[in-house]
Amino acid sequence: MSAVAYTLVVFVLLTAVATALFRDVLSAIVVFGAYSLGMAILYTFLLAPDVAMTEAAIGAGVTTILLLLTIARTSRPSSDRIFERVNVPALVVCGAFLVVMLATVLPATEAVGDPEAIAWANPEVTGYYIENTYEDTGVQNAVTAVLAAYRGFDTFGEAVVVFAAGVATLLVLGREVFA
Amino acid sequence: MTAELIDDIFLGAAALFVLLAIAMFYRAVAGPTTQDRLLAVNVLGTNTVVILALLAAGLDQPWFLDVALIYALLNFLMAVAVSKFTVDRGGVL
Amino acid sequence: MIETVRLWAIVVLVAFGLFFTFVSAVGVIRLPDVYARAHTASQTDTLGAGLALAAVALALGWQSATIYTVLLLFFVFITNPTAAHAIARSAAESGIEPLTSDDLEEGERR
Amino acid sequence: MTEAALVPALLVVVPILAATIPLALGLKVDRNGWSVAAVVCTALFGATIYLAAVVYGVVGSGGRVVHALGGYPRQYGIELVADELSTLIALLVTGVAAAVLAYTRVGGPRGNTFYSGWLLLTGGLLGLTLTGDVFNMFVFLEIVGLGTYALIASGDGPESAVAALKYLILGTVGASIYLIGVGFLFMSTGTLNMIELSTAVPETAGYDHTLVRAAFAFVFVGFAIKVAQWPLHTWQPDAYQHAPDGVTPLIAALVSTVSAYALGRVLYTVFGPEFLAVTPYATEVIVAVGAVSVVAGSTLAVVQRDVKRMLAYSSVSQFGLIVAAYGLVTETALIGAIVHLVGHGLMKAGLFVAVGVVAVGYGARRVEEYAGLAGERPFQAGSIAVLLIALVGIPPSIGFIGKWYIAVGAIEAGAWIVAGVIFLSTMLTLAYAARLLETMYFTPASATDRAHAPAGVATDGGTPSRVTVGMLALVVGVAVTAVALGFAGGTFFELLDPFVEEVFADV
Amino acid sequence: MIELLASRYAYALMFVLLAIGLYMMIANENLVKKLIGVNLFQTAIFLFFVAVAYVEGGSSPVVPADPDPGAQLIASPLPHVIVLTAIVVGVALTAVGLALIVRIYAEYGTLREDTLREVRADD
Amino acid sequence: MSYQDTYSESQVILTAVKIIAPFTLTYGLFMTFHGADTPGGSFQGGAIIGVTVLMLAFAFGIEPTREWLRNAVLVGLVAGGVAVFIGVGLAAMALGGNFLEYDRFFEVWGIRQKWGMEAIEIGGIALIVAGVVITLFFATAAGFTPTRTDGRGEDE
Repeated sequence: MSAVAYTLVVFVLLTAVATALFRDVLSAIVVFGAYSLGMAILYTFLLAPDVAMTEAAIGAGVTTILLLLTIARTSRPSSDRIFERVNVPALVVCGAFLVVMLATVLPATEAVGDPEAIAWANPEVTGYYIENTYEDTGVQNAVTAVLAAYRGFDTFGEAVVVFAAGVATLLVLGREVFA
Repeated sequence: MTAELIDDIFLGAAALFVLLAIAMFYRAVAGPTTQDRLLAVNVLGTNTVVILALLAAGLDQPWFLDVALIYALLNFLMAVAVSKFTVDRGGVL
Repeated sequence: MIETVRLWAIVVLVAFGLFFTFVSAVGVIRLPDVYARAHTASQTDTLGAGLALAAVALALGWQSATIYTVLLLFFVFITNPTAAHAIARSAAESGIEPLTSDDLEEGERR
Repeated sequence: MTEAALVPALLVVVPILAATIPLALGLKVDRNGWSVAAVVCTALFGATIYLAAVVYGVVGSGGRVVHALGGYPRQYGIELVADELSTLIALLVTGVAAAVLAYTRVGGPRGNTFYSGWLLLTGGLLGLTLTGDVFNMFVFLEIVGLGTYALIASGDGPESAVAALKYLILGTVGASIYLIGVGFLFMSTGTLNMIELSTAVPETAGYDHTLVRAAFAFVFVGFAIKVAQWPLHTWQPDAYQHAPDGVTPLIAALVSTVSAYALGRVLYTVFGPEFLAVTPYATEVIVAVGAVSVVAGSTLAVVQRDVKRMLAYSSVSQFGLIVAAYGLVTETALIGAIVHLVGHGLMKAGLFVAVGVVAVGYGARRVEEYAGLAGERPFQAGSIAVLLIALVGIPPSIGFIGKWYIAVGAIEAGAWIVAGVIFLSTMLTLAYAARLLETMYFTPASATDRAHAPAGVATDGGTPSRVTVGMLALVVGVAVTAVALGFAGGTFFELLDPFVEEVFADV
Repeated sequence: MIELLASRYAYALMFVLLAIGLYMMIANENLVKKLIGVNLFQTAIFLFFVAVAYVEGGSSPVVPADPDPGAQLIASPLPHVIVLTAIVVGVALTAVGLALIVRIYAEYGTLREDTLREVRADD
Repeated sequence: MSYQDTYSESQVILTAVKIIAPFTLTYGLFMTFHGADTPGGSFQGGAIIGVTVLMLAFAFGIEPTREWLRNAVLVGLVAGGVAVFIGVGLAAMALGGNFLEYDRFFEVWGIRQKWGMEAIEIGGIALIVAGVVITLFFATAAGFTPTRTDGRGEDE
């Protein structure tokens, strides 16, 4: 059961490190695609198919294409070195952050998948959604119900963010029309 | 009994597929040309489809196949995009 | 009885799927140049994926999920070779020479 | 269900709906954006005044106005809350957004998409002000961010794009760090509503729970980036300097202000004064970050030559003062922080508009180029002088009231360092203000070589060549308001008192 | 320690990814890679929320029309909604950032931050 | 566009896209309309619909696709989506409820809550997302033309 999770963790870690270290941007983008794949499997394994679908549509479709388009519009640095030189001060800073977090916050978290975890078992909120989704809204997918009904305003914000991204891109690139 | 056994088989197979993915990822890191990396990631995409399908069977969640379907449909986009930009820009990318 | 047959069929299909994917992994890692790797990627891997997906279809039985697996198989069969073609074409465009037997005589130049 | 309860939702939704109009009309009519934005912003300002009348008890009995979105109770849904604090900020937002349009009609960028962005930013700021849910706050933080990046980059200089990207990366990281804090809060309590959290944090998790403390740390760091606290302030000078002149007043007056408001909201409504009091080093860290920002910001402002950049560093120091006041955890200091928040927003809006006006009419951007301004443009110079003096904190002005309350709060809390820092910052503010004043009034124009060509500020090719009456009226109006509000110290205290009382009720 | 990591693998992975994203933003000079770092940083947070929602042996949050849905072991839908919204926000920011990068390149002809600094110093 | 985008894709890719694109579009629509009872929803559906257009743009060339898609269509998609979303919310307010309170539709018009949700999902988010994904693609593909004369960005 958890063998899948552990191997996935290793895979995601490797892809992330490779993304960080590639000097060549195109290679980094390609490897970042692999990272997105690993992430999507991990989301799926953690029982979040909606999230995994979004990651799939975004990671395989939108983000990668936009990244590729960007470097097609700009340039690709020609360089002999494949990997970045490791920046020691930055590494020390990030390593210190990591160690502090692992030492202090990690033991305070609940085990992954613990049915007693507060966020999951909270009868006030999560339990309410699971109990009453179908009754209140008539849809079976609780995610859709929470998305569109209970927290519809978040979704409104999400729609506005997307709209704002369109407007912002036009403003940044100095255009007045959408296409 | 057999149902659980089948689930375990599928989950175990999924883990092995992830291991193979890790092995293939070597090519994505080492591959001398960008096309090698692209190829490795493309194979990983196919692998992902399989892993997702195995997870769907192993965890009895048929919804997971939807995710796999998205990957099956969109996986070749990256390769096509790179190919397109390479040809358009005369091998610059 | 029928359950046992199904179980063994699943095991065999998964095992073959794993085996072919393993072969393709070996190919991707060991073969000398991008064209050869594209070759193994588009064929062996598709076969391995097909077998594993068949096992999934068998396990899920005749639900709507099986239609999904068949669709998956169909799309993988279309997109995988296309992607391999696109990659090979891109490689040819950017001037990567295919490895020939002459090169091999000069030694391992992967 | 009273009519007033509908106003908060309308305040957020209407500008965003209106943001589509310039685009849709743009298919048929050119240059409609300004009219749409002007009508909408004025209407919003009117609606906010009505809301304020209800909240502060001018109409009816007063008290908070709550809009439960979707009709769901706050445990499951999202609420928009207009209480004494958020209404004040909403007034500032709508007022400044409407007023600065007087400048952009002739002076600023004029494209339709620009005004779409303007309205989106206004809607986002109002949403950030009114929301009562920590995750919803993240969403609006990002809407505000996107609007800001877009407006900064709408300048036609290449530097504006670099400044916008710098802000984008830092701002996104800030918001993401805030989101991690929200995640920890959710993990330890299982809820996202602010009022629910304020009871769940002590009851479900406990103040000494590691996750709650980590959440506090992440939220604070996230907002420290958004509010531009030293050493995470580096985006702010670039962004303010390189944004178009019509945009700088808006973002300088509102974006960091509303983020600072949001920090105060999370600190005092979600965590509460008690948490700050019992957690070791919490107040010390907040005060230290604020105090260092005050000193660093003022010092850097003194050495700047570009007026916009100087004022940007001045913002760093003023926000440092506000953050330090948050860390004092006394009622007076909190009121001082809020008053200074509003006052600073107002003064900076006026100053940046004035800088834009000077750039248009006088062609001056650097301190030494302001020489002789007082002789040639007495109204502009006079307004700038009044606003600078208000910024220093000389009575009677709104700048004085804020600093006064903070100082009193510092003495109440026995934080003599903060009192000293306030004094020091006043001196440093005086230093850079005096430099500009001296140049304007006592250096003759011929003493320096000044480029007389007005600087281009419009993105769409048209360089504004004249200073309109509207621009001047705006600058003078803001200056007069800043002084007039200086007599309203007691009013502010009364208006904010119910909120502060409630926050400090448990202590 | 090993046990802690094993039972909290998702959170541990999140912290590592956060550190990697942070490293990319600090250490990489290339603007596109900085943006990828921002993306990585955000996905780490998404992973955190998804792991909070996860319940071992449960099913995905599709609640069948069941008389007693509360009795089932179902992953919490609320964090999923949060992640969905946050992913969209992240994509929007990435897109705007890329547009900015395209423009910066058009203006300055470089994507490296060090070169950019030099070019701007010359101007 | 700074380069001539007249090159058409190779036959293999063209054919594959011709086969896949209808499926992608259908699947995107399916997901958009079917989000209520299975995972997936309008955002994913809208993104997939948008990506379909990108796929076509790759196969048939970016410039022809841009000409085929008129500006008014995209503006209509995006602005219309926002307007539908807010319109549904405001309609609930007009009926005496709160913003997005679907119960009002049920009480006044007898429309089940589910349809209110479907309206904002399908009419709102899916349209916005599809429109914006396409916009982002074409805007980035078109790039930026510096207005300054000394811009060094003449790539190609």
